[in-house]
Amino acid sequence: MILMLKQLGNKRIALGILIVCMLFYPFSVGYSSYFLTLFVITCIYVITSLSLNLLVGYGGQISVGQAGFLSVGSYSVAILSTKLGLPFLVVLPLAGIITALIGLLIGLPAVRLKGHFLAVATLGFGLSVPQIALKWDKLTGGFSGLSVTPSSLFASETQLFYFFVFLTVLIIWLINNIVKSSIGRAFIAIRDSEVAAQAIGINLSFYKTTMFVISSFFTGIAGGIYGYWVGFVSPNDFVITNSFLILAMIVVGGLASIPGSIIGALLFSIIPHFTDSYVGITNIVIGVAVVLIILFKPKGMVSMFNFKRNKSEKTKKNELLLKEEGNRGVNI
Amino acid sequence: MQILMSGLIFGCIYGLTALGLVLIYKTTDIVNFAQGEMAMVTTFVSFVFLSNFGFGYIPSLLLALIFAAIFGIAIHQIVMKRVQSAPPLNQIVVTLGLFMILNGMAGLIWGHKPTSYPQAVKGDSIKLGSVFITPNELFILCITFFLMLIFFLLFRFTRVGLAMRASAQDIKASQLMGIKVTSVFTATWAVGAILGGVAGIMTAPITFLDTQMMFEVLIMAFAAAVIGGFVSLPGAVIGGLFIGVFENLIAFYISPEMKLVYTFLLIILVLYIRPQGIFGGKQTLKKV
Amino acid sequence: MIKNKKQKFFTIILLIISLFTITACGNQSASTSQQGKNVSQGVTDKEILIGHLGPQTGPVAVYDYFRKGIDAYFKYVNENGGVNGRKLKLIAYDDQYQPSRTIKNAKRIVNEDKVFAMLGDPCTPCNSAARNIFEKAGIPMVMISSGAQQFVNPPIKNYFGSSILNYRVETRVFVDYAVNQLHAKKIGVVYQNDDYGKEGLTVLKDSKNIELVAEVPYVAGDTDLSTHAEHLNKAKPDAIMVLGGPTQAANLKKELYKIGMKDTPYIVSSVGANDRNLFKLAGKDVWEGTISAAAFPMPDVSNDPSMKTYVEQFKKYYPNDPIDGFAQNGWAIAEVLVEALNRTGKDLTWDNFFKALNSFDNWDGSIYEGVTFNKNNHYGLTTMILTQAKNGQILPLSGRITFDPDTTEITYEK
Amino acid sequence: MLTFNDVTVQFGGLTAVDNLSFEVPEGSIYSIIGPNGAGKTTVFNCISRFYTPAKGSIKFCGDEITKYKPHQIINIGIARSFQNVELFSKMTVLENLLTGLHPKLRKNIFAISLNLPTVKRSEEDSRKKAFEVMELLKITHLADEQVSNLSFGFQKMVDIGRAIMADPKLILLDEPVAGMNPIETEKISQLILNLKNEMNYTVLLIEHDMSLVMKVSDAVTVMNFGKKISEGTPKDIQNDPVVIEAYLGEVNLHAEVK
Amino acid sequence: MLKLNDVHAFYGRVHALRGVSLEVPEGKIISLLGGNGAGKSTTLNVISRLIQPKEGNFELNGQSMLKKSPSDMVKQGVIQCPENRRVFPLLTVEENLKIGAYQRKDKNIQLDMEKVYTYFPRLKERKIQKAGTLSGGEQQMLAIGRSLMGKPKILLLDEPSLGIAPILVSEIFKIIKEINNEGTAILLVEQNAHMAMSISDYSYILENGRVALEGNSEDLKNDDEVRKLYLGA
Repeated sequence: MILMLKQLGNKRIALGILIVCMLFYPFSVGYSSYFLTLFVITCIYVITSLSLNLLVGYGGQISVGQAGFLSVGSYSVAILSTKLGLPFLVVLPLAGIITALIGLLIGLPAVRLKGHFLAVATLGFGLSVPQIALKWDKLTGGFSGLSVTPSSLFASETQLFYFFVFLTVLIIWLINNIVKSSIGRAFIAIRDSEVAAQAIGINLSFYKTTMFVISSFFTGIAGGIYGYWVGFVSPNDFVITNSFLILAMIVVGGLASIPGSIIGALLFSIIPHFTDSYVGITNIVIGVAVVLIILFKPKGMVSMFNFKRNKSEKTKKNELLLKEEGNRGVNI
Repeated sequence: MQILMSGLIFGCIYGLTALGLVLIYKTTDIVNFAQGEMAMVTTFVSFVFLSNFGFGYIPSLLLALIFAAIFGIAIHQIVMKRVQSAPPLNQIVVTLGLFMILNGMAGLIWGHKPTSYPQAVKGDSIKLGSVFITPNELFILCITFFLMLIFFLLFRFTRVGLAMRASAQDIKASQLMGIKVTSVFTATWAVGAILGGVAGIMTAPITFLDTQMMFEVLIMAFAAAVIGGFVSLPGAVIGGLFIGVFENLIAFYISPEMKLVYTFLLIILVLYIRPQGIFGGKQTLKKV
Repeated sequence: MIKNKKQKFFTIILLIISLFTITACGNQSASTSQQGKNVSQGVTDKEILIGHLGPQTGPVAVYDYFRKGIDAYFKYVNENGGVNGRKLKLIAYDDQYQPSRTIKNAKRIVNEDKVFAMLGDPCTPCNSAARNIFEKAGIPMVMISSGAQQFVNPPIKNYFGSSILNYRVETRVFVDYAVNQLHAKKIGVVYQNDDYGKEGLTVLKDSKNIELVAEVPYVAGDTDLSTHAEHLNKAKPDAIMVLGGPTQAANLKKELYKIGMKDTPYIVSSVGANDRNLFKLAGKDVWEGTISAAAFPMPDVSNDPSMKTYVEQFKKYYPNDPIDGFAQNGWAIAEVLVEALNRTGKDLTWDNFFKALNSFDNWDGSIYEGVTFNKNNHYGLTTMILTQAKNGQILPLSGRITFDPDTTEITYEK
Repeated sequence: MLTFNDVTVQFGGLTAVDNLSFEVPEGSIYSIIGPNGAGKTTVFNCISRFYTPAKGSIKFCGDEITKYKPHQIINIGIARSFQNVELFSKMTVLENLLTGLHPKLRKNIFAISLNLPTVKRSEEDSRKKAFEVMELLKITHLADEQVSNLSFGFQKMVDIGRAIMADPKLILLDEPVAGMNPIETEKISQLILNLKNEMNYTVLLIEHDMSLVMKVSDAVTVMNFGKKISEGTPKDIQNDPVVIEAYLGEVNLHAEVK
Repeated sequence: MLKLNDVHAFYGRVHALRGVSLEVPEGKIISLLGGNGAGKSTTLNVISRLIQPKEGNFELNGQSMLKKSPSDMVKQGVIQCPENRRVFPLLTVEENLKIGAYQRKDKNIQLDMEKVYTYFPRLKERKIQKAGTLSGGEQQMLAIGRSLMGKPKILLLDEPSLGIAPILVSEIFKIIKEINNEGTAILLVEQNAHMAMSISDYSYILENGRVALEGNSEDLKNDDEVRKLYLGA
């Protein structure tokens, strides 16, 4: 127990350092609008990849259309704030809820599908959202997009920045709680064995739908953050290649791992910073990174960080098992 | 009628690409998102033979297909071999990575301007009843069914086909029976790349030669493969035809902008009723 | 184990922090405007920084030819001594036609790289998204590569012109031509369901003297236009207008040709037609006779010395790339920019630069037919010609056609 | 307690279970034996509601269970283990056991995502419960091991442990000692007897290992081709010529071939 | 004929074999016993060349086999019938048998298939059925029959009695004996020590990746310690 507390304390210190760093980030980049934007877009991808990881990494339900939810979220914000004139604090949660409802609609048929079949169904969703946005111009402004009425709550970009960073940290914490809870265990149970999950009383269709709803809710919020930060949404914002990229983020970062999602999102949000000034190599660099990391770190980048722990634990484990076996020449 | 006909032609294109997808999936259990880009690269290579070296159509085609085979082998040996036993998601993402690399490289090498690509068979359109069709389109129809038949027979009746089916089901047991599984897989990638190449070369005169030429085709090919059950070669082609025709009907009678949306709605509907696709085997309940 | 878990956590946090610090430090050396001298940001004694955001990869990477054209002209100018002793430096980022990336890079190019002006950014939605940033910064936006109305009318202080013909003006000219010259009343239109098509479509819908008998949209990236051809075939229009890109224009004409609609006049907007490559894409016979508009004649039929320089120089810097298409626009807008820089002189401030731009009065020193700016006219390209595809060439079909933003009247030169 | 009444299960044209009737009395260990493909696991899958019988009724404590969905079966008090160990392989032993408590935990998503004290408390309680079960199975030292790293024997233990977690009335064990040697088998048989004697569970068992069946069972049903061919105490069964012919082969349990 | 000498092998990071030496002479049945995780299957996989040993020698007829591939071993007549049967579920019974003869190019394949059918008449009845629809016992027969199609000189059998009804177990062991009588050497890995010792000539008992005991099966069977630990008596 004491040990656990100690660990908790240390984690808190670590978290504290992280938060202090985030607080000082705007200073360290001289309030540069570009670096703030880079950070916020990273935050958006952190939230999105976490939500996708909840669905794919923990729940085992492949989704290749996550960017569709981002689009829905950002359009919700634009429509609610501009066309209906609702205030910020109402709009952002509503964007999550609207996206969650769409997630529910997708989740219902997806419950029956598995593997590639589910992948294609979600792919279709990801492809369709921009097309619908383009077509439904009365609501979405079609090709010319929609601007988002900025919130009067925040006096400056920096304030908005802090709020969004706070929101991201909050969402990471919420998702962390969910995956560590009985609901999170139910997701993993469904991923690992559907029959056993049912036998211990997990309602498959309910939990699969729940996964889609939770995942799309947070992604919708991320889309909302995008809408407010950029102030303008259009059908081209989140296309199918973004979905692919988000999928790559969680696999490259580490499936079923919260630090993994964060690392993956970070990596792929920052690569373009270094490559954009060279003509046409961004995608090649990202592709090469994806292939190399998966070839050499199949469990994702997160496995680089607990390499030591893995090794010591493994050897310990083997000794343990073999000792057991050795006891009486047989093992149990 | 004309709409049905052009739907069938596009359906063939989807079907051809889906054939390659299904072939690779059926044998190696990998969903190859880079299939379209591999096809695109092969098509560009054939165009290099055609225009830069000035070879004829047939020699260029053959050389390009040889290139495709080598290309497929290289991709398997360098990359895919190493993820053969990885989780499916890793495999999917690796092929997505390849997709990005191939697309980017092709853009750097050949630029982004659409270029015309010669048809396999030239000639003006013929009028059959109320339907116009060009000889090239007839050729595409024939080659699709021909390839489908060839590979179907290959799988069903030859020793190699048997080895492919066995390797797909149980790698270890196949090795123990003396099958060189890695070679079988390498060969599958080679053949898959060749099939992709044929699809690309058939597509190019219609969509023009361009780094993006296979993207939409690939997505529809996926849909076709899924409708066909993902393991059935005739299923892939029939799925392709089905989607091609459906897409055109939607485009004509409802709205050309929404054909993709409706097509995927239909697919979700089909899968909802038959989660294993139309030609997929019975869904086996896992034995517990 | 517990200790190790902690370590892991720390390592990750350290990584996150260091990554961001690296990113942040990477750009600390951005150039600062020189105090004391009378110049705006991005200008030093030796250099003028010019920015360009556009897709270099992805589905519409074909717009990268704008950048190539600009780049070629900049190199050419630099080789000949630059502008008033200053060399031009082009800073370009890839936005993959995605507004989210444009926004990020727009802030980067304005605040970190601190460019003097932006030149020729394509992509209407990206430009709309970034408009706030550029307007707020007041940075000169020269000849953006979008023909959408919102960037030129009403005039915005720092936005000057577009590199391609204004979609609405162009469509008005087409309507006039169809009604007056072709005596067409029934028009069938196939349009791309984005800014390319829909801006023009509003003009068609407002035109009183024509009847729209078919109105078929397609999605950018569509390759199968057989159903569109069927729709046109059923509607039997007197003339067909295509408001969209080249591949679809070619594909549609091929389909029409296949089902026997060979003789209906075929009018294609300038983005979809100003390229001799189309004869190859559609087929030589098929493309024959297509009518379009252009801001400049094609290189092979032009006697303009500027055009000759373009052909020569572009081939030198980009030997493998075709000279037709967007590279021409890129070259042309770079010419406009350099002319304006020259007219501004040594004291390169934004205000002076705007004044210099406003002194353009049907300037035809570039490969464009004419460029005009004044207080009320930020269109830039108000002069165009109609063209027709004949025998593998795209030939002028009319004299200069001029649009006057003040009176919104169009005058035709005989 | 559990009653099968004329149950028939069909797949396509194949009859997997044919007019089967039997009754498991409360507080007993009841075994089903029979050759491969005799339909034993199908019986389990009917109780788990993965299959639905074509005809007949299955009653548990007088309650018809065919009306329930698979995930509801645990709530009426039936838990099961699996022939090939269906554990959640990436979870630790502790987490696997915790999943067994799933039906009993509060699942308010808002409370969970905010990690409210009530959630923490119930989580703490369930961990306590899990450690009790591990104590019983003597696997406490493995609590934080990922189950995929465990040997098959331990995995079987965890599988059974997970079934116990929810405090069911009836536990279904599907070949708990398949692939184990005599010593391991002995341990498991002790455990099964414990379940009955000390914890008052009713056990329904499928097994090939006759030594286990003979040792622990109160009653045995023998199935062949989906039909019940014999029923009785282990002794009766062992001497039933029908059973010997169809299943045991020779009277000697370990038939020697020489 | 086949000889392992002080073989060490790793399974991932687990040191699975820690110096195994054993020998399979021509025409004999050798049994390899031990608990779960003792290294029995690993030993077979080393012989089938699916695992490369870290140290040690592995010889067939005096020639080192360390550089051969799995398919080479099949060519040499060393064929493994893997644990859990692992038939190809979507292939028919006949196709499964054909796969067994994959390496062979001679004309006698059909004859050998008939021979397998005489060993296992049930398989003949189910010739065109998909292997996945067979019962566990029938699948085991098919797995053995499939291995026989490769004309093995040494047959490696991994747990043929696993999860099979007692009556079938004795039937299968009878056939194993018969196969041996026709001259094929057999290396039998078994959990069911009693059964295995009854039909084998010589036995090795593995523990923790080492050979703990070896000897004539008859002697071991009567050894008190062995009886206590492995036979559950």
